[in-house]
Amino acid sequence: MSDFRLTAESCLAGRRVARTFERAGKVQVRIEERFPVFVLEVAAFGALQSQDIQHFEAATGVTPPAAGNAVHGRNVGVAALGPNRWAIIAPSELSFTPNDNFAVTDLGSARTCFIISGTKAAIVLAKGTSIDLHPSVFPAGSAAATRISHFSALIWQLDMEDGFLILTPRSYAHSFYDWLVLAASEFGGETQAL
Amino acid sequence: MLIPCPHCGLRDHAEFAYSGDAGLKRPAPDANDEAWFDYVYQRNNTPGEHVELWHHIYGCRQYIAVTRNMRSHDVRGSRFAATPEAES
Amino acid sequence: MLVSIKIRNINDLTPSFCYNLIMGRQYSAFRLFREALNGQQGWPLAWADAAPKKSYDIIIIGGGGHGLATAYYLAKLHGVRNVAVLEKGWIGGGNTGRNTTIIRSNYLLPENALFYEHCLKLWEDLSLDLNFNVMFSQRGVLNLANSDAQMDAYARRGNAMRLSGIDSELLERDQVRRMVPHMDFSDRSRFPIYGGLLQRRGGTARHDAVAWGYARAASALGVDIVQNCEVTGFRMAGGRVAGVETSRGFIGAERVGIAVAGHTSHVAAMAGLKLPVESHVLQAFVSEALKPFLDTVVTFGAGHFYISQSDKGGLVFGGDLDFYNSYASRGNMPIVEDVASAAMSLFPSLGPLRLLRSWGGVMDMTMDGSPIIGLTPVDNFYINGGWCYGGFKATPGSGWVFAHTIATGAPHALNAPFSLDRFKTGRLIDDKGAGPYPWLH
Amino acid sequence: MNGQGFRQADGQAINRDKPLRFWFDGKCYEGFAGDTLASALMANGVRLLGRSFKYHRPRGLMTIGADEPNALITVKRPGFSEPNTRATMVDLYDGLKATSQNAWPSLRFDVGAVSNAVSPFIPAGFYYKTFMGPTRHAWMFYEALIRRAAGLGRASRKPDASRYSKTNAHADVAIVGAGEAGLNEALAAGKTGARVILIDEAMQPGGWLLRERASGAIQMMIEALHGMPNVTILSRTTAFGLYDGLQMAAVERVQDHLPQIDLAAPRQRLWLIRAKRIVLAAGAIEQPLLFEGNDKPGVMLAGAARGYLNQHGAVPGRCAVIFTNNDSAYQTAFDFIAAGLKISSILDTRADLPEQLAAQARALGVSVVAQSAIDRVEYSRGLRGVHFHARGVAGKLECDVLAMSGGWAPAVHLSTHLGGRPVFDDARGLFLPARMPDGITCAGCMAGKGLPAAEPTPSSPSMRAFVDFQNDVTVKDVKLAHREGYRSVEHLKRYTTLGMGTDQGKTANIAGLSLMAGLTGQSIAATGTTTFRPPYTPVSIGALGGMETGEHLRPIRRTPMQDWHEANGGLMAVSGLWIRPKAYLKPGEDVIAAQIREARMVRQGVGIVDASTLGKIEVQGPDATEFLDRIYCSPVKSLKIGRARYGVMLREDGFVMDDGTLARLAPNHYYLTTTTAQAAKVLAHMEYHAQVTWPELRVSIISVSDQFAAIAVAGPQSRALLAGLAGAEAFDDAGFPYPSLKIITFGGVNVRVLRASYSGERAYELHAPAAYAMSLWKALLDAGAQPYGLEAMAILRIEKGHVAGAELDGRTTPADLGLAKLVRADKEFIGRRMLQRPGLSDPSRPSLVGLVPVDEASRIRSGAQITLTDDEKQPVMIGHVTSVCFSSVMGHPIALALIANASDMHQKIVFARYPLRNETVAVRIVPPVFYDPEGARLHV
Repeated sequence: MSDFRLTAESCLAGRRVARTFERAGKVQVRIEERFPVFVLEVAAFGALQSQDIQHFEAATGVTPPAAGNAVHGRNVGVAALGPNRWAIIAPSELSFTPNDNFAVTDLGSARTCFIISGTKAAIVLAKGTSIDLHPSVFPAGSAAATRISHFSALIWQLDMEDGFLILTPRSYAHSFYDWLVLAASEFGGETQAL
Repeated sequence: MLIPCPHCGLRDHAEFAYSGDAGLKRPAPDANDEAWFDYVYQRNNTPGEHVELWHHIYGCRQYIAVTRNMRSHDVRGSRFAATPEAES
Repeated sequence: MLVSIKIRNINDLTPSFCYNLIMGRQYSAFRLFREALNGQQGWPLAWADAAPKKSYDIIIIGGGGHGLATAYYLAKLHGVRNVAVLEKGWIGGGNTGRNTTIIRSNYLLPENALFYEHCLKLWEDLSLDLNFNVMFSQRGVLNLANSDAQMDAYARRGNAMRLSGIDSELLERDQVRRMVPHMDFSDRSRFPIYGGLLQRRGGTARHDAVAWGYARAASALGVDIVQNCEVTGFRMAGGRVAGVETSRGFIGAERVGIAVAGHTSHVAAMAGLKLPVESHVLQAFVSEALKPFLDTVVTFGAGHFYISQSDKGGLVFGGDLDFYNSYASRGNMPIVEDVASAAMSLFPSLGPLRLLRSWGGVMDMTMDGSPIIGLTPVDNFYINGGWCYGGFKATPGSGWVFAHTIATGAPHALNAPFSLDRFKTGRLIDDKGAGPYPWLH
Repeated sequence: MNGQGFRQADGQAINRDKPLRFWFDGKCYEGFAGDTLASALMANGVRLLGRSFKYHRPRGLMTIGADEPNALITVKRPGFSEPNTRATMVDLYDGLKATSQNAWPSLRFDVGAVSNAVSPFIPAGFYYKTFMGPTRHAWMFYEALIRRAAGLGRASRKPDASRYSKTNAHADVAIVGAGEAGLNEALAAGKTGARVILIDEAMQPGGWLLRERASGAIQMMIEALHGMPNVTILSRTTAFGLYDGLQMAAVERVQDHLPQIDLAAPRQRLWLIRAKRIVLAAGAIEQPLLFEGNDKPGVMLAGAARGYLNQHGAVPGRCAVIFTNNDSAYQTAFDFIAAGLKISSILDTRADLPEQLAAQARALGVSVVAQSAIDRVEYSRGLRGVHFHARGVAGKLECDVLAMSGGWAPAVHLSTHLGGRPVFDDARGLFLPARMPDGITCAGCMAGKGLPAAEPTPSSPSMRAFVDFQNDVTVKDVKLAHREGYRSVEHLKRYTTLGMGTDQGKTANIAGLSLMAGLTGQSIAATGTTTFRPPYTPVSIGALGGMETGEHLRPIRRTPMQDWHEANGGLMAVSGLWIRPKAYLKPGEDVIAAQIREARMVRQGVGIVDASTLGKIEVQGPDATEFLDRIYCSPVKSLKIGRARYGVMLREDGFVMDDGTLARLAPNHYYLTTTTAQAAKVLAHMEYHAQVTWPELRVSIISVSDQFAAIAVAGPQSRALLAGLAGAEAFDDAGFPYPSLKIITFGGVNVRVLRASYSGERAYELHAPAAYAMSLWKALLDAGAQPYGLEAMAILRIEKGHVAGAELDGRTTPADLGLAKLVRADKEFIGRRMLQRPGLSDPSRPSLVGLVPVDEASRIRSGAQITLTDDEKQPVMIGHVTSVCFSSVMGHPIALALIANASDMHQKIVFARYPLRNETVAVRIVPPVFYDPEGARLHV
């Protein structure tokens, strides 16, 4: 039995090079991939009872956010995906034990996590998504599972200014990245190596 | 066209996969042939209001029962398909 | 050479032909020339706009191509002249006047292939038969294949067609390229063109002319064409239809046939029938007129898209259904955008060209994607509908078999498989294999 | 270069400090910034701008806006050319090159004009009456000739170099038209702090206000709007369509006015605007009058004439005749005089003249003639004069421009896009906007405000008067349509092509239907209009397609090993959204040789294949077992924890939907695979029944297709290979029997190992977290494994008679595929009832068999049809070939086929017919499992 260790690799491996494409000397969009990220999808089989909420808080440190919202805990973020369904996003492993009322599914490899920021970040996303990203409608802490061009994505307006976290299915992430770069090219942008 | 998703709010219909008549009730296994034929194949399809399923595949992945007028496309209301009408 | 009066055989001496000849109504270049000398003053009505009589032997509901063709063949082939076609608006105003005019018989399943081939043969003689130029242009219909699997599927279809005596050719990539060079054969193409299935005898026709030509020929044979006459109900007696209630009063009938595709469900519902049909909207588009550069009908396998160029120069194209039940003859933007994306991807030179007009047609989508032509539980009530988005190409054959069915009270071998009860028996005609999800066909 | 002989001091819109050079038909001219191509050509005295569609009649400017029917030109750019462009809508830029259309050899001398001479012979619809004989194919001959005359502009065949973009926008109020009404609406809404989008098609807001002699007021309005951060003004943007849910589509011409187009930025941008409230303030369109020669260059709309003068200082003519049926045209006379130009006379069709205006005109020395009509115009290389008659008088008036006004029609187009019909207002004789959904209102002219009453169209104007200028439809054509019974407005339109030009009849429809109303004796209200369809004005296909073209038409899905496949000889092929390796070619190897080598490698040793494209779903919950038992027609409840099983599911209509492997991880936790093609459908199917059919079942369904990459390790040496990586005991058959699932640690990572086999050999599918999959793939290669591709995979499964996409075509039942034994009669499942229909249980249905060629050297092709005989006359089709390969173990081609009455056909010889290549191959019908029917190899 040979002794080896498997190593994790981003689906953008080889593509995650730092590139800057200026327009009129401006760089107005910044595209970064966060890798690795730890993602759990938690689904409750029914409406949450108090002990379920306690179970949830014990695991994540936050109370499950309501529809349309996402919340931050210490080193964890939780976004509402659907009725009784949440995405738990964390930089490092986090355990949420399934029980009779919770299904827990590891999607850490299934999702690619982007941070899109810069003064034109919302404009770039608006090329693909029909939801209203205006701060008055989609303030920091808002999260929406939606569509960007042909891609399904979770968009989370971060507390940081003009910053969005986006989760998109891994097998599509390559194409999504190409789409983002094309969409950003008229404003000037940069992609961040990690 | 905008579909009011009970979970996600008003969303463009391009986020959904249309999934047909929401009024269908799967007959009991021993129901007669007519009942089964009616369930699988026959549709009222009368102009006017139609209660229909929209699967929010780009959003919460719920099947939404939407009341929409087939002539004007006006949407009057919606509920989760999983929720019995009474509760909505 | 321009004179279009030509008798190839005795069958060409159709009643309508003789009538037109005797009445001096025959259309011809010669007549056109003669009329030019008196300012085109001498042309009679193309068809008489009749007021409804008290009753008819046969009433056809729906003055589209299918209904008018049915009336024409009833009069011409079955000698039934006491026929009325009831149209709620103006003839040819439904899907006959809102389609992309594509005509083909390149179907996989034998039931479809044989029926549509019969239609295609009728198309080939239609202008002469009706003495009205429907401009049936056999410019060829080319289905592009974008994968090995699709090439195999087309091969299966093409072989089945050829063995049924229908023309079909399987083209390799370079043959397609020679035929339509300005498609995207570059490596930036998302779905490379592997080849295609070509039916040379397929093509397009002038949609309005089909309704007008049948109306004129039927009218000449004594058929009453009643416009602005909406059917509001059926008067039933002893499980039979006694006649129809209309916006212009009650009209009695021995037999009634409906050809109201797009609205079949609710017309049939008036007679107490529930059908395996949903109404969906299909959009179509035409560009500004351009000097012709595309002389073939092309369909794109990946991303549903089809395109041809009319004799006026407009690019006529379309794509998928809007994917929701609708009786509104208009669609929404997502399909417009998707069709334009496909157009640009297949023909990268189309970018600067402009879309002139878009419109939507209401389609009867059936549960297996094939039409319903035949008998109903009501024994003197016949149905012709469920054409999905392929009704235009069927117009002559549809009228032909429907006339036979109504006149003889039994379906012709060609439309027997398209019976309403096939859904009960499970003998479906599902060319696409999509199952009972009408919007997927 | 010519001087601008027809430029006046007036014209607030142009900037004389910025002269611009441009070319029309190769000739160089000068204009100014702020000009449109139309105004610049007018300033240069160019009157002949185009040729009409049918008769190739010389045509000049008719209008000053988007309604222009005549002045269609082609704009030439380095990357592309833009045919059928309205000169009135082209902002002038330095170096602009434009050419005229539909004329040969030249605009002035156009051979096509001969059709004008033969016009009596080619009335409306002439082509329906001839070109039918002598043979059934005659039309193809005539059509070839007719198509030479078809079309207006010429399309470039070169790929469009420019870029397009799309943006979604949201507003509280979206306003169409930045004329006086639109600006006021914007100001009012803007003050409330609402998010406002104001859309206008011109180069700057203002609308007709810009065309008044004094228009200082609007500058303040516009500055006020610019001061509001909540107000967005989109100029050079045309709102072209209204859609459901208060959505508006508009196209912005981002760079079309720039001398150089920056290819890194969009040339045009599609705006998809969703608003809480939409205000239509698109203004009104002036209508022409009907008289002989009303289409000649120099005859134009009165509003346009003064518009060019006031806005651009461009002079339509030095001496004008005004011809009108309403008050609005008098202002044209006053503006001409104020600009020092001559008005030879005002011809008013009305009996009662407007006293004030008439007096004002006479005071300026202009004669005003009541109840007058124009008989014809004198034209030779320019307008010379008009012949008119009036009560008692008749005569000729010299002029070089005829400014006409047939009244103003609200631009109701957008109001009809949601299905409404324009409403005819008898009192004022005009169509007002249709009733619209809540949230959409009209303002200004569109609300019927400020429109002059106009006299109705005369019942019998000159037969030669043009109704539709672009398509050359005359009064005579309308009468012919009536005579032949084409009397509904839609028949009129379709028979004569009235209103079907690129202008969609903005200056033609109303006259046309008024004439028809006159002929039928019906009221105009009863006659009605044709429906206006989107777009309001033509929109480039590029803008509608946006960025999602070429390689972006659809996403490419990639497995973690994709880069490796591409870098290591993988011959890649499109398969749905994926691009997968058919085979890995070694130097000098073709794809056939490679796939046979790869298949033999698996049969004899071991190979690995990237199976990551398989759909993967996790089903969890207290009712997971019950739910899956109803979804699969094959047994589920008896599946033990840790075991796996081949499963089949049906659609509710009884036909096979998909097949795959089902594994039970824990009492309430299942992991299942679907075929690549059906993955999305199966997920939606299961969600449907979980949410809609049995909402009471407590179950969660989540796709993990992207979470797990799958690597199949197949072949007799697969166990040895894997044991070397993860330890022998983990793969001990006792603890890891076929078929089952076991979680085994590879290099520190838990991998779901599925002992299942598609190849018939001992095999293990490693389902590893996608992030680690490439690393695992490399480890397997390091351990000596070699990859195989789709083609080898196909060989292996065909040899075993396993079904795939070609057999699962949505028309087959389990029995058809030899899977009847899997269908459990003792339980309820989706599709059970419909499966019992006679059509699905008919023994004569085509079912799965194997085929071998009688002559082993001959080739069977996929897609071949099976016939009983090789008789050319009456081929009886009994089925078709679904899958074919060259068998690596048998050394000759084998195939799977679906054949009717297969049970009676065993060992019979039939024919695989491929008429597309004139091939007929004699084949023998054999069982569909060619290799190891007893399945011993699974355990070797």
